[in-house]
Order: sequence, then structure tokens, then C-alpha cells
Amino acid sequence: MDKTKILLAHGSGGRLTHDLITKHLVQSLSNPLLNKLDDAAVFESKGKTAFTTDSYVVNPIFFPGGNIGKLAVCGTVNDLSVMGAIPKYLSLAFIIEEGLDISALEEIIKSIAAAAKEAGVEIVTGDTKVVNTGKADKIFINTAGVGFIPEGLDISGANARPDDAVIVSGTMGDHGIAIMAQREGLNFKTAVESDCAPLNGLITDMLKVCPRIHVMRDPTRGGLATTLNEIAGQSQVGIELNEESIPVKPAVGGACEALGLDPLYVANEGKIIAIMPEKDAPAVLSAMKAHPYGKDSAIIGRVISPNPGRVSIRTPLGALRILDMQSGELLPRIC
Amino acid sequence: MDKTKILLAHGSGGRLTHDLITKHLVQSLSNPLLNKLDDAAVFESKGKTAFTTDSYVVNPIFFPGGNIGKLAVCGTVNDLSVMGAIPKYLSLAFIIEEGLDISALEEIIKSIAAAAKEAGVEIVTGDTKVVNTGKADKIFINTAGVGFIPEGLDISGANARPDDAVIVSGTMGDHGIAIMAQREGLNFKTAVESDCAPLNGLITDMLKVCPRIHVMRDPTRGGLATTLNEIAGQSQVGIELNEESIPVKPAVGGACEALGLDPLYVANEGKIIAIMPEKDAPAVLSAMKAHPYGKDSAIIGRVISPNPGRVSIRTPLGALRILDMQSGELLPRIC
Amino acid sequence: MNFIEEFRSSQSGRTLLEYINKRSTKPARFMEFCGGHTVAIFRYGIRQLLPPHIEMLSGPGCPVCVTSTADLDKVIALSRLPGVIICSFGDLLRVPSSRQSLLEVRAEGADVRIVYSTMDALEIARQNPLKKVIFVGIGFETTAPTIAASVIQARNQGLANYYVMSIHKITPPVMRAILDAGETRLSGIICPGHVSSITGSNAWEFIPEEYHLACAVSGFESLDILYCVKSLVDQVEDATPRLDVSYSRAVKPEGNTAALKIMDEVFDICPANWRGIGILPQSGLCLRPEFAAFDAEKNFEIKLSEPSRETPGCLCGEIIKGTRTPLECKLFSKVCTPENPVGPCMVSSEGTCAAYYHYGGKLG
Amino acid sequence: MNFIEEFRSSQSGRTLLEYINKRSTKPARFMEFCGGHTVAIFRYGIRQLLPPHIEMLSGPGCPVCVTSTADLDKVIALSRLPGVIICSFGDLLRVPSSRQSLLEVRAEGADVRIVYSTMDALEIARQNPLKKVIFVGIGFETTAPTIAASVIQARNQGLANYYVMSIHKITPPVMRAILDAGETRLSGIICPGHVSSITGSNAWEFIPEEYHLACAVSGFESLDILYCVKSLVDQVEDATPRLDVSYSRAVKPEGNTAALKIMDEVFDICPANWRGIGILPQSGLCLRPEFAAFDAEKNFEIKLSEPSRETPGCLCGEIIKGTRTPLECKLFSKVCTPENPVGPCMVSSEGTCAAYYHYGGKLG
Amino acid sequence: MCLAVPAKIISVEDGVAEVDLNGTTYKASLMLTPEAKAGDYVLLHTGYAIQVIDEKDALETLSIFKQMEML
Amino acid sequence: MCLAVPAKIISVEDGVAEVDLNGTTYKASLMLTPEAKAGDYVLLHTGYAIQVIDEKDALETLSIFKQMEML
Ligand code: SF4
Ligand code: SF4
Ligand SMILES: [Mg+2]
Ligand SMILES: [Mg+2]
Ligand SMILES: [Mg+2]
Ligand SMILES: [Mg+2]
Ligand SMILES: [Mg+2]
Ligand SMILES: [Mg+2]
Ligand SMILES: [Mg+2]
Ligand SMILES: [Mg+2]
Ligand SMILES: [Mg+2]
Ligand SMILES: [Mg+2]
Repeated sequence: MDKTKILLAHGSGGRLTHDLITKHLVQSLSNPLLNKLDDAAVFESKGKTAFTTDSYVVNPIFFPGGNIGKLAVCGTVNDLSVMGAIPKYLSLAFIIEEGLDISALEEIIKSIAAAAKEAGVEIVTGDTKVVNTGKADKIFINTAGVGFIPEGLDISGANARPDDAVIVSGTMGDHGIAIMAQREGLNFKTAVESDCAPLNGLITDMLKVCPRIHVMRDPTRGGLATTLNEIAGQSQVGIELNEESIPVKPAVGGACEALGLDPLYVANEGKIIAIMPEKDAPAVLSAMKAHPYGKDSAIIGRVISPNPGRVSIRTPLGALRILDMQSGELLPRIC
Repeated sequence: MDKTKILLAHGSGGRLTHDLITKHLVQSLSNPLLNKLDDAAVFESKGKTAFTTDSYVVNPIFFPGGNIGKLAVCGTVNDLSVMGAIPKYLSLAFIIEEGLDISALEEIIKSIAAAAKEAGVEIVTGDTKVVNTGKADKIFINTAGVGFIPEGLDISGANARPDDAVIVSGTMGDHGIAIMAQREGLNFKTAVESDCAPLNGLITDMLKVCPRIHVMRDPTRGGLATTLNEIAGQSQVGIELNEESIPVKPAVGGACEALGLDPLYVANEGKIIAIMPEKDAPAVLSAMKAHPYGKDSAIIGRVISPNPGRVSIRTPLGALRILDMQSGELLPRIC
Repeated sequence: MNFIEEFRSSQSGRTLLEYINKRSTKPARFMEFCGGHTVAIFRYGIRQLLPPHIEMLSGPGCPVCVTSTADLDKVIALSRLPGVIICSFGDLLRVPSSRQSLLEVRAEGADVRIVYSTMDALEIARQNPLKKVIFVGIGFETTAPTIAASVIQARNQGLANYYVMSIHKITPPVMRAILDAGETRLSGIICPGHVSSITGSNAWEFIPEEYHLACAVSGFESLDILYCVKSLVDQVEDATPRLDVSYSRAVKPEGNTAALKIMDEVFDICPANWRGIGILPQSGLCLRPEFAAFDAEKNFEIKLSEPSRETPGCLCGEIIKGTRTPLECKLFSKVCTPENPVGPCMVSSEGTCAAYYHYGGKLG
Repeated sequence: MNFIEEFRSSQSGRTLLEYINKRSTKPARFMEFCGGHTVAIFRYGIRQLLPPHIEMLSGPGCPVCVTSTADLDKVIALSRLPGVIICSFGDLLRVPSSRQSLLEVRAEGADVRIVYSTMDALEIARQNPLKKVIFVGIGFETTAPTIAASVIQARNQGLANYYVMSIHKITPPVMRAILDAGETRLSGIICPGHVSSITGSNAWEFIPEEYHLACAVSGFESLDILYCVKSLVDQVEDATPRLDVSYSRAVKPEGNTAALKIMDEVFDICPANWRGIGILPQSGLCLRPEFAAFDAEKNFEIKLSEPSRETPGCLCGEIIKGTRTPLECKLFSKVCTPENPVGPCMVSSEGTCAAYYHYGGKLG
Repeated sequence: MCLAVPAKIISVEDGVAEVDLNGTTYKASLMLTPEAKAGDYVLLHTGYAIQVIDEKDALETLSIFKQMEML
Repeated sequence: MCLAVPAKIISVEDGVAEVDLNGTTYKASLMLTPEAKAGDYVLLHTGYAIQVIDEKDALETLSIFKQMEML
């Protein structure tokens, strides 16, 4: 009787765990470091090293444009890349709810392998836990990542300077809306797909034309507005946006109108914000537009001295208003 | 109205997330790398680097001898240390079930800070997700870790050699039994506490007297038996144990008798197995016994050429039987 | 044409603003009744573009903000009953009652679900036959017909485990109450657009007729609001108060008769408790006796552990009446923030305090 | 003294082994009836220390292994009923029925809980008054009294949502069946220790009297087993079959009369379906009509979607009877492993195939 | 509670319409606007069409704006 | 299903004993061994004491082993 569903025993540390790891994980993600199955992977490193982690709890686990596995690779690759690092090694840890179809796990692992291949990273260490039915939501994934930062870069959320230009690499809110459309109880359908993508290639192209980029960040949870507020706070500068220049897909706008959401607060998983000296912006922008993941890039605002820690936005009528951080959960509202 | 429970909004990426991170995490775990709150922490590295991850889903989250936070630090510190690495940097990712008492989270963070301090590691990057009630079990923690391996060490599960001695650093099964005693529906009480501890100090002392250690590993899930089977498989050697020399606390033995469990399959969180040339064993053993976390250390067996991939155990009557990997979940049984 | 973009043209917007700024000479106080308008005015930044002698006041038109603590306490008590699933629109979940919000009781284990539509709540009832599903009906005339429609569907489909806790309110009585109080010395009213699409603009004829105030029904796009303000300015400058409809594509004089009929079939008019204003007769909607089987108040024993209390220091009551602004509240943005709202005006996305907080913070 | 360590002394063990090896001259086949003995014999490595002409056979004494697929299919069907919580000892969960194990239906969402005691199952029933808690009663005379005790407690406490699905079996009839078949040509029997602590050693008097076979009741520590084997060897060498009790600290001639009384109060003796052996009359325990309210078979409609089937190739039936060993099964350790058990003898921790797999693998 | 958006009816089945807003589609009950038909724009509020949008009136309003611009 | 272990009764309350095994303690119902009292060793099986252990018999058995050793 071959198993079709994940059982608690798959996480018990015994033979079934061992078999799951060797049959499903090592085979699909194979590389010399992972295959050793030691308690830690060992590699040579040198110089400025970036290290990050994220857990992925997306519901549903499969969605148009990707799945939780692809997301888990791209998210961590992107967090390394926006620091200027060349992502190299990822860890991969599953928390699986008993009863998950093994075929679903296989598909997730396939996507992980594909995303890792595209990003040029290796999964070198991992972990699998299984919890009782009702103690998790199908599957949670954590990845941590290690990357190496070439000489001469200094990128941080604290580096935004007055008169810098603010660029985004494409349309806002695609991922969040694609996910919401899959949720039970929200009766809408959309052609919008998650933008989930590894952005290290795009970022390499950007740094080639301008190693002087001050800040990069991926506007994930909390969206553009929240991420810019974080940067404004870290750098103690003001940021002023131009509402009309922020790219938003019509269908994302349409979904947001009906749900009472603002696309500037909706999550992205394949976009970056980049902040750099104004004079470098045109070159960076054209490098971005030349890359498939940056074709809708746009300059959306600039860094200012007044109102440190605050983000403001110029409305189409010409008024200036505050663009605050997200507060509370992003709930569809009907008011 | 100040919040006493974790709400979904604490994981939304907005201001409540930001406040949770700055107020609770950065304050307790403060260090220059973490405090930057960039997408990745950046540090200098050089040479052989160890990288590992584990997720912690222990139930209950507080138990005699520790809690899930202490465990999450110790487990990853130990996985680095057994590779010979000096653990340096940890990532920390929470998946929290809505409704968790914030005071519980605070206590967990306090333990994380204390364990990190004892182990001499810094939490440099992190993540917090909150999921709906019933979609997780109070709190899950993932840590990944980075450490640096001094020149001259070569430790791996694949390095066991015939005639090597096998040492364990203390009594088997303490953690698993301490946890089980806390479970609903198992009507037993025990003075046994989890052995959860960071073992890098002990390991440093061992490597000082013998840098030639071939294998180290922490026998966590699946216990001593499963871990030795893994090593036997990786190194393609046989391992023969002497049942009478394996240290087991009487109360752990008592609990196991009644539950129909074998302590050699029960999890440890503060013990290591070390395998080294027989001639080095006495020196290593006395270094271990001199350390508080190794005072019950014992030589429990040796590596042999026959039966590669197999672990056997000499019973007190003098018979030799197979000691297999754990199969299935570790269930209390009444047969 | 999608009836959105066309009504956000910045060119037309500037033309209307130019007209208003030229035409307006007299100081004027306009109240936007509707919370949706409050938010839109802030989001488009309209306030700062109007002549300084035009003051914009926010009225009682956020259904969450006017919900009394006493009514919310009942909802919280219902959510604690075993076997009950509470369904509500997302807006209501963060509002603090005397002690807790629905989000907080949910975090304690209560089964509280956010729905987008009463149709979703009916579906939840269908899928959980052993549970009792209580929809918390909140909202004005815009929303009440959709709840009425759900009750009719539940009856027609024999759904015996669907209940409505009706906290619905109707808008003309509170408008009268505020005008009668006369505390705010208004020059004109921006009448609610979507309420009026149901009730019809006729509902507001009493404003120019009985109170001699300028008024106009507005939509929610930038041009809708500016066009409405233009009309109010014209009326004030000409001293010819009348009822204008600047949202005629959605608002007819007689409203939506099909919706009014369904609402009338299910609901009776009854007194309602308005936060900061008190109980107004004939200002609420409760289920008719014929629908008693679906009435949460009649089918559950609601036990309150202690008397309801309003939060001391909160000026929501005054703000709703338009007699104070959030900036006059000592708690605003210090103690009271959207993350830790003290009053409902801060928690509701269309609450005046929230709008001031998110969009109105002082710049420079 | 804790009555464990003393009975594991390796010095005394070696003495007993020495005695046995000296004394034993005749080839002999001993069957340990009880699965617990099978496991202990393997764990202590006793088999390899006995003289080569003594052959140890495993009998039908694992209650999991002798459970018929048909009975398990019923349990699986019960677990799929809405509102039901299945409680069982951990041992039963991995056993495959015709299609699935309880672990697998649990992974599909069924509420299946492992308990350590029927007292825990009673507690679950108390805490889930809206659910129906079905305890799957499996086991021999050792365990049956504890299930009987739970039924009496449920009755006394008025617990109306507690049920027992009784698959209990009693041991003397199957012992007789095996001896009657005569296929195994035995020289002696190791009688079950804990069964006998309830039934009393008198239950086995028929073995020497009617079948003229050596027999002794054994405990489960290494010395208990060796002492028992010594007794069997003595009986065989002297050709004086009798009933010995090498576990007299726990086994009295009359057994535990209080437990027997409770068992008799709740259970009636009825036919039972033994895997690989078939239906034996008077070999099972079912609830008496007075306790029909607690009888899962009488209170739930058990619908089987298809006829039960044994797994082809599995020799469990033969192994239980002692006529084959796991090594003779083609599936053993190749297709059939503890992770993917084909038959119950591989899944139960006291199953003969599992004992061979875990402890008996060939070395060197 | 009065967030309502214009959306175009694509199809109707059993009194429930599929309505489109810039490529995102919603279900909208027509219980409150039984007269609505495919091609109409309706105001969508909490899953119900609460009013049919009057295109003629909309165009009239827009032409007033255009006239003002030309002044 | 016959795993049973000896454990010592520490205390009895309402027919349920607290029993000790090397420092780990369990609850054991005395429904099946009503005669058991504090200080007795009982066989613990699935949360029930199923038999009282006869210390005299145990010592006798052990002394047989000792005698054999001395031979
Ligand atoms: S700021 Fe807060 S406390 Fe003050 S009136 Fe508004 S809601 Fe009430
Ligand atoms: S090895 Fe498996 S298939 Fe063969 S007899 Fe044993 S349980 Fe049956
Ligand atoms: Mg990260
Ligand atoms: Mg990230
Ligand atoms: Mg691991
Ligand atoms: Mg689930
Ligand atoms: Mg990021
Ligand atoms: Mg690890
Ligand atoms: Mg580990
Ligand atoms: Mg993160
Ligand atoms: Mg929980
Ligand atoms: Mg390890």
C-alpha cells in the first residue's frame, strides 16, 4: 500500500521521513551539498555576506502564477538580491499538515526546483515536520538564504537621500489580488496572475548600469505604501509620490474598487522599489524596462528633506496627502 | 485598549507588525545587524561556512526544561556545532496562530535571547507571520543558522571508520519523555526535564583535545537508534552498541516501560553522538565529562566493517540484535 | 466608458475647481453626510483645493461609527454562544465594544467570519447545518435591502439556521435630528449617493423646503464631488437653496422601487440607538414579526455581563454630529490610532477620525 | 526492588542459559503464545542463546494480528461517520483494513484519537457532549476488563455518548484450535503472563491434561522467560508435562476475581473472527444486552462499500498459527515493511513479522 | 457601508449576473434590480446590483464638464 | 495488548491510585484491584491496576535464581 497522503509518520524522523527526504527532496533538488544530508551544509564563503529568512503561509497554496514553493524561493532570493547580494544557497523547511496529498507536495517541490534553477541558487539544507490535521494549513514553507555582495555596493533601507528618484519595477498589487480571487467567500474572478518571480537577474542588470543605487526593497506584505514608509523611517527622509505615475493593472484597480482596497497596500511578490540619485534614474529605468520582469517600470516619486519618516502622495487634482502604513489586516470592506 | 493577544493584523505587514518587531523583537534581541531591519542582514565571512535550518513545532510550547524558543535556538546551534562550526548568526521566523497570548510570545522571546546569549550567537534577521485560529498550533518557529568552521576539521556523517569509538554525551530520551508527560491524555508525571541546551561550548572543548573527531550528530527526532542508522548509512559502516553502557535515566526508563517505548528512539535536544578514532576516545570522554552538558558521557559502542549501513546492539545477555531506524510515528502502545 | 475613469479626469477636475474658486465668495460650511464622501474628499485631497472660506464638515454617515456600544455588546455576547458562527462585513470587526472587538473574540476562539455579501453568509449556513449562522446586519438604506434579500432567500430555501441581528439605521431621521439641533450652522449638505440610489433623491426634499439649506446628492468620484460642491456654491452664492442631483446616473427621484419593496417586506421601522446622539424614534430597521424565525434578537438569549459603557474621552458623538473635528480630540493619533482605536470613528475605514489620520496628517 | 531490574540481571540470565544449554538434549519446539513474549525474546536476543535444537515459534497472541479484515473494515466505516470520534490504543492505528488504516482515514480528516486508557476516552466523551465517542475495544483478557470497567463508569456517570466497538477475543479457545489442528508438532507452550494474571493459571490446565504438552506461564523480563524455558526444558527432558508458573508474583491459580466479575458483568461470550483461522465459537466478547446502549454495533449503521478482502501473499494467518515463519513470506522486508505493512503481523509492535524485521534481521 | 462600484453585466443566470469591472468579474444578485440585463452597467454593492446606471444621464453630466472646460 | 508494568502505589484517592515507576508516576484506576493499597506494587495496564504483585513470591523466585548461581 503506497502512501498517497502525508502522515504524521513522515515527520517522525524515522524511516518514512528518511524516505521522503531521499526520494522526494534530494532527487528533485539534487546538488552535492544537499546530497550529503549532514546536519548543516558546508561551503566556502568570502566577503560581505547577506542572510535572510521568510516563512510562507499563503492560502491557497496553488494560485495563478505560482504556488507556495515558487513563492518561497523567489521571496528569499529577492530579499537577498535587494541588498545587492548574489543569492547562492537556500535552506528549505516544510511544516506539513497531515493529510496533504503527496502529489501536491511533489508539485510544490517541482516548482521549488524550477525557481531555484532560474535564480541560480541551490537548496543545500532542509527540514520536514508534520503536524496533526487542523494544526497547520496544508503546508507552510520557510526558506533562509545566503548570498554574497560584490565589492563597492552599499544598499540599505537607511540610505535614501533627498532628491533621489523612486522607481518601481512594474504594476502594483498583482500578487495580492491574484491570491484574494482564489479565496472562498470572495466572489470574484480575475485574469490577474501573481507576479511571483526571482528578481536577481533584473537587479544584476540594474547594478551593472548603476552600482550607486541607495535602496532596493521588494514591496511584499503591506504593499508599496508600507514599504516606502519603512524606508522613509529608516532613512529619516520624506518621500513624495505622484499618484498618476504609479503603474496599476486595470483589472487590479477594478478588483480593488469593488473590495474597498487601495492597490498601494496590496502585496507584490515580483516587484522592487529602487531609490538612487536622480541623475542615475534614466539609465536604471531603461535597464529595467529592457528586462522582462521590469518592462512596466516607472519613476513614481522622489525623496525629499521635509517630513522625515513620512510618505506623501500628489493626487491627480494636485493635492498632497499622507500615504500612511497599512493599519490592521487588509480586509475587504463595503463602506 | 492595548492588545493582549496576537491578532491577524500583527502579521499583516502593516504598523502592528512593525510595532511587534520593533517593540518585542528588536528590543529583546538587539544587535547592530538585526536593528537595521533591512531585507537581509549583512556580515563579513571567510572560509568554510556551515548553514542549517530547522522548524520547531513542539507541543506543548512550554515544558519543563525549556520552551519552543529555547529549543529553536539550541537546535540550530547544535546542528552547526556538530559540523565543527562556531555558530555565529541565526535567523528567526515565527508562524503564530491568532489568539496567542502576547505574554507567552514575550516569554518565548526572552528564552530565545537567553539561549542566544549563552551560545554566543546573534539573531540577525527574522520574519513574523500570523495565521487564523485553527490554522497553526499556537506558534511554530524556524531558525536557520550560519557558523564558521575552523581550519583542519573535517566532520561529517560520512566519516565514520571501522574501529572508531562511539560516544554519547549523556542520558537518552530526556527531552521526548519530558514533552510526552505534558501531553493531554497521557496520565503520567515525571521529574525528567528536557535536556534542551546549546552544545557549542561542550563541542569546542572536545575539539580542543581531539580535532580528529570523524562524526558528530545530535540525536533528536528518532533518537539515538535512528541517528546511528543514518550515520551507518552515510559512512557505509556497521555500528555495534553495548546496551548496558547506554545511559538512560531511571525515570525515563520507567516512563518508557509503561508506554511501550524504547528510550533509544526517544528524542534528545541536548545530547550529541561523537565518533572518533578509538585511541582518541579516552581524552575526548574526559573532556566531555568535565563539561556540565557532558557529565554523563559514555562510550557506547564502536564502528565495525561488517553489516555496512546496519546498527546492532549487544544485549545484556550477550546476544547481538539489530537496532533499526524508527518506523512510523512514536506511538505509546499497550501491547 | 466604465463610469469610473471618466469621472476622475484631472482636467475636468481642475476646471471645476477653478469655477468654484472663482464663484465662491461667501464663507460656507458644507457637511458631507456620508462617510464614503469623507474618505473620497480626503483621498482626492479636495479639502486643500477649495477656497479657505469653505469649511467641510463630516456627518453621521458611517454606519459603523454610529453603532452604539450597547448594540455592539450584544453582538459580542452572541459571538460567545456555543455553536454560533457570526458573519459580518470586514468593516465591523475592529470596532471596540465596551470591552472587546469581534477580532479579539475571534482570537479567543469565537467563530467570526468576514463575508463580502449576505450571499456568502447564506452559503456558510448551508454548509454548516449543525451551526447557527448569525449575520450582523449593519448599514443604511444602501445595504439594508441586501440583508432583506438574504432573509427572503433563507425563507424561500427553508434555511432554518440563518439569523440576522439587525442594527440597520435609516438616514433622514438623523439628518433631521442634526439640523434640528442646529449646533453646526450649516450652509449646505452633500447628500449620500448610494443611500439615495435606493431611497431616491426625493427623500432629501425636506432639506431645502423645511430647513432652507443648499443640498445636492453626490457620487464618489472626484468629479462627482467637485460637481456637487459647485452646485452647493452656486446655491449659496445665489441664495437659492434647492435639491440638486449631481449623480443622476445612479440616483433617480423615486430611487429603486424593487429594493424599497423588499426592504419594506422584511423590515419594520423602529427606534435606533445612535452613538453620541442617543435613541431616535423611527430611525432603525428591525425584522417584521413574520420573519421572527430569522431574528437573532428573538432566537438567542443575549446576556450582557455588565452595563455598556462608552469610552471616556472619545468625541465620536460630537464628531458624528459635526460639532467637533478629530483634531479637537485629545486622544487623536496619540492614544487613539487605527491599530488601537478608542472610538468607532477611528476604526471604520470611512470614519472621520480614520480619514483624518490616514490622509489628513499635517505635512511640512 | 522495583520488580523489573531484579528480573533482568545478566548474571542470573547467564546462569539460567548455562543450565538450559546443559540440561537440554532433545530437540524441542516451544511456542510463545503471546506477542509480548515474541518481542521480549527478540529484544533480549534469547533465541540465539538457546541450544540450536530448541526452536521457538510465535503463536496467535497479538490481538492486533488476529483481528480480521472484516472487523477492521467496520472500524474504518465507523470512523467515517459524521460527528464521531474514534478512540483506540496506538497499536491499532497502522493496521491496514481492506483498503486503509485508521492513520490514513485520520489524514483524510476523520477524528481518530490515540488514548492510553479507556479513562482518557471517557474524558473525551465528557468534553465533547455533542460528539459520539467510539472506543475500539481490542485485546485479550488482560485488556477486556479495563474496557468493561469503562462501560460501567459510563453507565454510572450517565455518559450517553460513549460507545464500545468490541473486537475482544479470549485466548483458551484459540490455543485449543491450534493444538487441535496439530500442524505444528509442539513440545511445549509459553503461556501468556498478563492474560493469566486475570484468568488465573488454571485456565491452562487443559494443556498438560488434555494435550500432554509441557507448559509454563511466563513474565516478560529476561529472567522470567529464561526461567520459563528452563521449566519447559525440564518437563521435556523428564517427559513430565505439567503446568508451571514462572511468574507467580503476578499470576495466581484463580486469577483476578474482581476483574473477571466486571468482565463477566459487561461481556457475553460470542463467536469471533480470527485472522487466518476463521470464526471460532465462544472465542470473543460482545456487550451484554443490558449494555446495548453502549454497543457501537447496535447504535450505528455500519455500511461496508465492498466485501472485505485479505491481502494476497500475506502469510499472517499461517504465522499466527505457528506453521510458517516470516522468513518464508515472499513479501517480508521487501514489499512488506513496518512503514508499508501488508499484514497486521508486520504492523503491530508485537507482531511476529515486525519482531523479525526490527530485531531479527540477519547480521554478518 | 455604502461602497458601490459600476460594473457591466456580461451574462445572467438564475437571477445572478456575472459583472465585469476592468477585467475582474463578480457575481451580482439581481434580486434588487430585476430589470437589469446583459450589457447594462449596474452599481455593485455587497454582491447585489443595487441600481442600473443610466448611461444617458452619465453622458449628459460628462458633457456639462466638457462645456465648462471650453469656457 | 498485554503490556503491563509493575508500579508502586503512592496514594489512593476516589479509587484512583498514583503509582510510581522509577520516579515517573501514573494514574491507575483500582476498579479491577479494589484490595490494593498504598505501598503495594501493582501491574499497570492501560491506566488500570490489573493485579497486585506478590512480593513474597517474587523474592522466592529471585532466591531460586541465586541458588542456581551458587551451584
Ligand atoms: S480620535 Fe479616537 S477617541 Fe478621539 S473622537 Fe476619534 S475615535 Fe474617539
Ligand atoms: S511479512 Fe507482511 S505480508 Fe508477509 S506474513 Fe508478515 S505481515 Fe504478512
Ligand atoms: Mg526576509
Ligand atoms: Mg521577504
Ligand atoms: Mg531537521
Ligand atoms: Mg486545514
Ligand atoms: Mg523584502
Ligand atoms: Mg537542521
Ligand atoms: Mg536539528
Ligand atoms: Mg519577512
Ligand atoms: Mg489550536
Ligand atoms: Mg541534527
